[in-house]
Amino acid sequence: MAELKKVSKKARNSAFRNWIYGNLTCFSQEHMQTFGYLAAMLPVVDELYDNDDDKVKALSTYRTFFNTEPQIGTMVVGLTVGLEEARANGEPLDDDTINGIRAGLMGPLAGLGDSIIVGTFIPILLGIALGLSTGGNVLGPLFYVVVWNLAMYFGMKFAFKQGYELGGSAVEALVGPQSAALRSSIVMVGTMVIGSVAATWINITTALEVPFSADSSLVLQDTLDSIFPKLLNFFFVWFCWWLMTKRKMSPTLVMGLLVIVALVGVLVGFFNPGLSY
Amino acid sequence: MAELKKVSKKARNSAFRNWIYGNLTCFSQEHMQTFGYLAAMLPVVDELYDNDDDKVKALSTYRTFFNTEPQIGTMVVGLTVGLEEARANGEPLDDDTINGIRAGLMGPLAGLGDSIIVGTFIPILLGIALGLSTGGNVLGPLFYVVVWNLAMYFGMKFAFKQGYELGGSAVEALVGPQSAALRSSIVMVGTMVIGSVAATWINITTALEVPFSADSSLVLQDTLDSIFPKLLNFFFVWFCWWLMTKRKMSPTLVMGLLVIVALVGVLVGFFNPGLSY
Amino acid sequence: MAELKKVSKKARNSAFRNWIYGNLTCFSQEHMQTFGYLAAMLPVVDELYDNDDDKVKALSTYRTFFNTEPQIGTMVVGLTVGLEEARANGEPLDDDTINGIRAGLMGPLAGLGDSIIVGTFIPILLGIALGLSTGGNVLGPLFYVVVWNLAMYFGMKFAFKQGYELGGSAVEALVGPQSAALRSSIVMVGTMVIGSVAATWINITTALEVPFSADSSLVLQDTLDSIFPKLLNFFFVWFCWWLMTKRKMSPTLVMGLLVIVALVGVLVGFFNPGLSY
Amino acid sequence: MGISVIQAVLLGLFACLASLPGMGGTTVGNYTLGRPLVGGLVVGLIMGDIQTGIIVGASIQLVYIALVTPGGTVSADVRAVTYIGIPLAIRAQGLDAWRASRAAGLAASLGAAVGTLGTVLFYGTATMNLVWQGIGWKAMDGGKWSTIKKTIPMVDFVLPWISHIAFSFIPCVVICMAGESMVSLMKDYLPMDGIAMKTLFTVGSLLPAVGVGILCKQVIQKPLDWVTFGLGFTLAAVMGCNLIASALIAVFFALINYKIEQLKTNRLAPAADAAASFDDDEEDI
Amino acid sequence: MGISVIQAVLLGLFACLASLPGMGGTTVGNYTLGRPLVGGLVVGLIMGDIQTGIIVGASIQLVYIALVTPGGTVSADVRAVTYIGIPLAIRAQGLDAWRASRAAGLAASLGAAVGTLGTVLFYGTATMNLVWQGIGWKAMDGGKWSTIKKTIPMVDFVLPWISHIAFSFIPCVVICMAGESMVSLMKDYLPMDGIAMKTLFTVGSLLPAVGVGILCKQVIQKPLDWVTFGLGFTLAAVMGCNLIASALIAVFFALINYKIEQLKTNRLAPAADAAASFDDDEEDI
Amino acid sequence: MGISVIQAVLLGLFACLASLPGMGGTTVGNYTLGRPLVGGLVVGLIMGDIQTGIIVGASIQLVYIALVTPGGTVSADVRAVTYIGIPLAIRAQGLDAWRASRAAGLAASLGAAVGTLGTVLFYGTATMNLVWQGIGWKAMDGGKWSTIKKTIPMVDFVLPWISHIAFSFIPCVVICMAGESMVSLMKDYLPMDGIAMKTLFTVGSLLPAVGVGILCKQVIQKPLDWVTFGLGFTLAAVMGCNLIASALIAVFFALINYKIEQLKTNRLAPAADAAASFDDDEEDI
Ligand SMILES: OC[C@H]1O[C@H](O)[C@@H](O)[C@@H](O)[C@@H]1O
Ligand SMILES: OC[C@H]1O[C@H](O)[C@@H](O)[C@@H](O)[C@@H]1O
Ligand SMILES: OC[C@H]1O[C@H](O)[C@@H](O)[C@@H](O)[C@@H]1O
Repeated sequence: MAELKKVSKKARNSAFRNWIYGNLTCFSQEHMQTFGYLAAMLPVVDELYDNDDDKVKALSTYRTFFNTEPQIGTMVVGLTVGLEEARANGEPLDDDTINGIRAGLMGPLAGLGDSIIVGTFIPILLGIALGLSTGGNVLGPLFYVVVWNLAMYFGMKFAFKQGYELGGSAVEALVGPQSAALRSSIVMVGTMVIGSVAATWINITTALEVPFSADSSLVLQDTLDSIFPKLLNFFFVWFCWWLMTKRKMSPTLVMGLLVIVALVGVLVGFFNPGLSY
Repeated sequence: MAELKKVSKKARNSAFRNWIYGNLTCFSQEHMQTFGYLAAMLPVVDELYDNDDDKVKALSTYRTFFNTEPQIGTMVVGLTVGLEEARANGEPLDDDTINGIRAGLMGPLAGLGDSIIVGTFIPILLGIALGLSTGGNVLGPLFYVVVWNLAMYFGMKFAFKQGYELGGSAVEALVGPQSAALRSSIVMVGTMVIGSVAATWINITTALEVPFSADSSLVLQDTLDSIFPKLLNFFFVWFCWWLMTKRKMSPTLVMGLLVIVALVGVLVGFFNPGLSY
Repeated sequence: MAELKKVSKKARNSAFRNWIYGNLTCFSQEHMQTFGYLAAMLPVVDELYDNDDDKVKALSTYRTFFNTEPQIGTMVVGLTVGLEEARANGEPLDDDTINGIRAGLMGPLAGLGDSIIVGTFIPILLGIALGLSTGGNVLGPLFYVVVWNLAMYFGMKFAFKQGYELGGSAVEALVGPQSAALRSSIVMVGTMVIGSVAATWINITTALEVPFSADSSLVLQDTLDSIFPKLLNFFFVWFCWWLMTKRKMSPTLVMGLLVIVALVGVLVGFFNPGLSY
Repeated sequence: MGISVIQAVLLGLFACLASLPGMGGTTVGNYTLGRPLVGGLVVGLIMGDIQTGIIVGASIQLVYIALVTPGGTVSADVRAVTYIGIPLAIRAQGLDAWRASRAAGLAASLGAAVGTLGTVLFYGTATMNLVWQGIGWKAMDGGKWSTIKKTIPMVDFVLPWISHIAFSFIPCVVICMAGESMVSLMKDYLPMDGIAMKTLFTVGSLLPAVGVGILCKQVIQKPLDWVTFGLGFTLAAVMGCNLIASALIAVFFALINYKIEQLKTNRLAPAADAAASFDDDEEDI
Repeated sequence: MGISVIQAVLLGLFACLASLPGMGGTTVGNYTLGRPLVGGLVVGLIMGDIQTGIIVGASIQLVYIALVTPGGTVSADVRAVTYIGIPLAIRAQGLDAWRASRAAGLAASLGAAVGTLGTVLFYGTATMNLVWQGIGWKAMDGGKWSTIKKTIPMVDFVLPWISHIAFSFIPCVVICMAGESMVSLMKDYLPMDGIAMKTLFTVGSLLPAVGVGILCKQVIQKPLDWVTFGLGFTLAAVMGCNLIASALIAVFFALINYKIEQLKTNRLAPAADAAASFDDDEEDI
Repeated sequence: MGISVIQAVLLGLFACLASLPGMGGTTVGNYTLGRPLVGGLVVGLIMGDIQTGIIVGASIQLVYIALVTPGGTVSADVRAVTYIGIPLAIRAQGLDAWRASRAAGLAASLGAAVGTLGTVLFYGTATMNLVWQGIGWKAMDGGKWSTIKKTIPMVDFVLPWISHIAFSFIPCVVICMAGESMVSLMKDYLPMDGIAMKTLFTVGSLLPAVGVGILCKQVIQKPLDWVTFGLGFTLAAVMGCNLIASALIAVFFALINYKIEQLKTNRLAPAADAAASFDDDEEDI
């Protein structure tokens, strides 16, 4: 039997660095943190597989949409490094399982991270720093810079390591004889969380009003809400899925189409973000 | 083997006509569209079965309460025509399955139809027509009459046909070897939707207040809500069910009883619709 | 085969009396009606088992937290008397099942009892009594005293008897060959209701605000709510469970710890009931 | 401009056709003739002043443009507003030489009262229909096909005319001819806070429970099925789900149930076909 | 009209019997003697002026007529209002020759303060009961039946009297005798924004977590059971279900669970009885 | 006090590093350099007036202290407020000899406008990144590892600089040098109610649907999986669950599913190991 492969410390560090630096650098509304994720998994995949085709195949798993609070999300990256290691050793982990796990975790971790780290920890640190900076005292900002960055660096290190080890230890359950049941359940969690994500992170509304007279009109959004709240979110997700799955369109093409949809929608008054300076 | 029976085009048209004309003509709060449904199924049943007893038995399936947005609901009628055809050919479709399907569909279709057709499509057509009718121009109403009726006629034709074909193709699954599971699941959907219907379409409240002094009183409805919202709806549905099932009362008798309950309730101040001109 | 044991009428009466008198006499926020329950079960257990150790073991089942509307709750006591009788006759009823039943019933019965008996029946009786007592007429209070106490006495008698018989007749299902499934389902109901109880009857909030300036501050409770409503309830329940289960602390010790937590929390401003005269 | 008997009769006829459970059928009757804009044209034709009819109809249409009647709850009867309110308004105009826009104002102000009066008529019609339905049930119970075949269409298509004559035709004719003052007279004779009206509307709110009860009779076969019913009830009553959301959740649970029931069935089937069925049970549904 | 020692003692005694975790038992104590209307009669008897007692009691009863205390949350202690507020009001009346209705007014205005003071006494009582419960737990832990048999009734029926003497009897007697001014004095000595009171009430809010924790210890056997707990928690905390709705939903899931567990069990049973059990599993529950 | 080219260039650079999808990385860039308090220090260093920088930064920090951007929704761009607003404010101070606190006031009043302008820049950056991502997808599709290995880091780390130069660097430099009036000029040229801006923001709201659609493509394998998706959707859209509550409920259902699927699997396994698996299936997960 071939020796078990293991992701070297160097590759792990490289994945960690790529993630904590690059999680949002190439952010777009369409893919959010996907490229950060790809960049993080790249050195790991590169090291684990010998064959170029295998590398491409492995990395392709991470093409799917990903978004979470990036700092707490380091754990998920660590976890997939652990899983990828197992997969490279021949464990029959499929893309669905890995993406089910990623999808199931990204939502709740975003909720946690945004509210605890960004919504509570940062304001408290800043509150202290503000106190220290009265009269323009340089201690204030310095305090924040040092404490925040140290806390995050070690916090993320820890999260990555925890994730990596969790990934390793979870493999047994994920590929054992009982694993089909487990895998389908993981995908179920993923699917349900994605449903909630679709209702939470997307916010598509129509501004269309059909006016009947000076003071009476049909507000289309109200009708849509009475059918199902956030119906347009659902419709557009389904529409994109349909284009990509049934019409075999590439995401880029779909995106192009949406730009046209947006333009036309704006022109006919269906869409109107209603912003002002 | 006997030749397979098929509902003739004539009978289907007759069912269609009976439904689109008569869905609400004999409306009552008690049975809503039940008689419209019976009238629609009558020619179908009449043609499909040779034996009078079988006809009576088949038609009796449709005695149960039915209500939906009648125009979109044409689909359900078409569907049961398809199912009835299969049943007449000896497929073991039972009343529960057919009524489970009807019950499960009527709620959501009513929601859809009321909001899309009645709540959105009609107002938009009327909006356009109003524009055309400035100054008393006859074009306005004519536009509405023509567009609305054509759209509905062809729409309902289409819905009926779709339903009929769907019914036919669903039979396989409904009577196949795995069908017990499917049928019990259909009845489950029906039961749950009926529960929601009971909380949505019925609106029974009490006006009883026990006054203690000039500015303090016990509002019974509030207490009931704190036990369970819409409790009286639940109670009356259960009560009617109990009278009919355990006491073997006919619906007509139950109705008579409710008239007495209403009268007494009004007299003692339990019920008070609180309306005024 | 040994003769079947039966709780004597005397012991049953004694249990009944102990409960209706003592359900709340030794109330504490920590255990609520637990001691009342112990006192009620005592004569039953004492009679049913011959062996002292068995008695202790049986009574210990009822150490867990119990709380409900005490008058309607008489039914639960009766029910466990019935179950205990069966257990004494060798039926393999385990503590989990009995406590699952108790936990599953106590929540909804409290809801019912509080709203129907305390929230509706008493006010109505009092309303009548108030009418009778105009001008200081002694008839008013007398009416209430007599009607209320008679109604409750016979009501509770009835509830106790019903519960006792129900308990007896449920035993078959609870210990039969199919019972493992039933028991796990009962415990499931209990667990879920306890979860709801934890969100309903406990009310722990923090008063902590981190002030940034005169008119801006971080209200910690808001952040916690955005993570999960009633998060502190959940945390403290989990914490107490963890102390008792993983740290093997006694409830008394945990309570002592909470007093310290409360004191420290008050001192640092985390807790503040915000009451005033 | 008075209203002649013939005019009144025609108006009454259209009122019958256009009402919610109307003799014109839902699409042509209620949703075409029953829309004030179309009604304005019809009334205009009958009264010989199409233009005014449409102007008045259009202005009333605006008020009721988005009216929906979920589950037979009629808060205002547009049909009465149309076939009683518009004629009275046009008639008043004739007398006073008002302009159409003022007639529209009058129709609108009459609207509220007439619309509410119309709900009484609506509930009256629906309640009277119970009598014809009783005839239908008797035929069904009798079990004689020839009778049933004759009775059901009679019950659904013909007999309700009687209800409409009583509760649509006559009131419409009488009020149209007697005029505005008749409206207040009727309001006095059918006071909403009288026992009769209160009972009528209370019965209207109780009756759907019978229908739903009949449904329950069909689908509830053992006591525990009430739990399933109760879940659906809770979704709508407590958790704010509309019927579409409830149905979706119901399907989710039905899928779970389906899997379980299938396992139950298969357990009894020969092991041989178990493997087969396992592979395709996803596609089965 | 002063209050004699004997009168004060009797009032104190009734205050003990009538409190929420009261020595008269729930039905007779809290829900009979603890209702101001009945309390008015009792106080009237003790003070020798039944009529005034009832009039004052009735007027106070009105204010608290629909008071419920779910899960031991006491927002106002009616018992204190009754056995401290009414006597003080009657006494004041005696001094000033007021009419009963004015006494009622006084009792009501005293009510708020006395009622809140009473909650302090309530939490005090409940907290002191923890000591007796500690004795109970020790006996249970000891495992000697003879001790247990003696201790439990003692803990539940007898020892709480001590808590009541400390937190009901004495305050009632003292305040009744010393009069209205005593109330404000006590308010000064037990300031609600002092650390002691804040801690008392905080402890009161934390303690139920111990009880629920004990319950969890019983029913939660593996980490994943917290998910079940969490669903119940979410139903109540997020989705607005009360305990009845939660229980209904719990039963729905339990039925699903039951079916699954049954299949598990049957899988292990001989095939022969599988067919049998399949037929009756609906009836089993 | 004017702003020199070098100063402006440095400010522009920091604006690039500090933006939300910023070149400094999330922790160091957005959440350190992008906080106005820290930015105040940086700007102070660049402009040679640390004290004023910090005072102004601190006062702006207060306004945006609890800003969260869930799912990439940026309601106000703090980075623009910091690296455009603060310099302009300090500069104005230089000219008018204002005190730092007045500069803070000016920065705050500039803030709203600049912050909104910044959201335009943010959406611009994110939209332009789509171009680089397109390059990334092409490489992935090509399937040549050597290309991928070079391209992905390029796409994630290097190319976005171009977006930032276009949408952060240049606007920042230009506005800082041209001064306050430039802001209103830009507002005129990028009117929020113009078609371009409306489309930009609409595209921004539509694009996440593509991402979620890609996810669906991965996990939804048969039509009925949409029901599972729909349940999650309903939990969040109708029943008020946040993502944490949804995930908890999802796990609950997954446990039910797990049990069922396990039974399915076992049904096919030899009876011998059935007994074994039965015992440990609780621990398996
Ligand atoms: O709500 C469905 C349906 O219910 C009743 O049948 C009527 O009120 C219709 O107008 C409505 O469309
Ligand atoms: O809520 C149930 C129950 O809780 C506690 O035991 C007390 O507050 C009772 O008065 C109440 O009935
Ligand atoms: O909500 C999760 C996550 O979404 C996006 O990636 C950004 O808006 C982040 O700031 C945020 O933390």
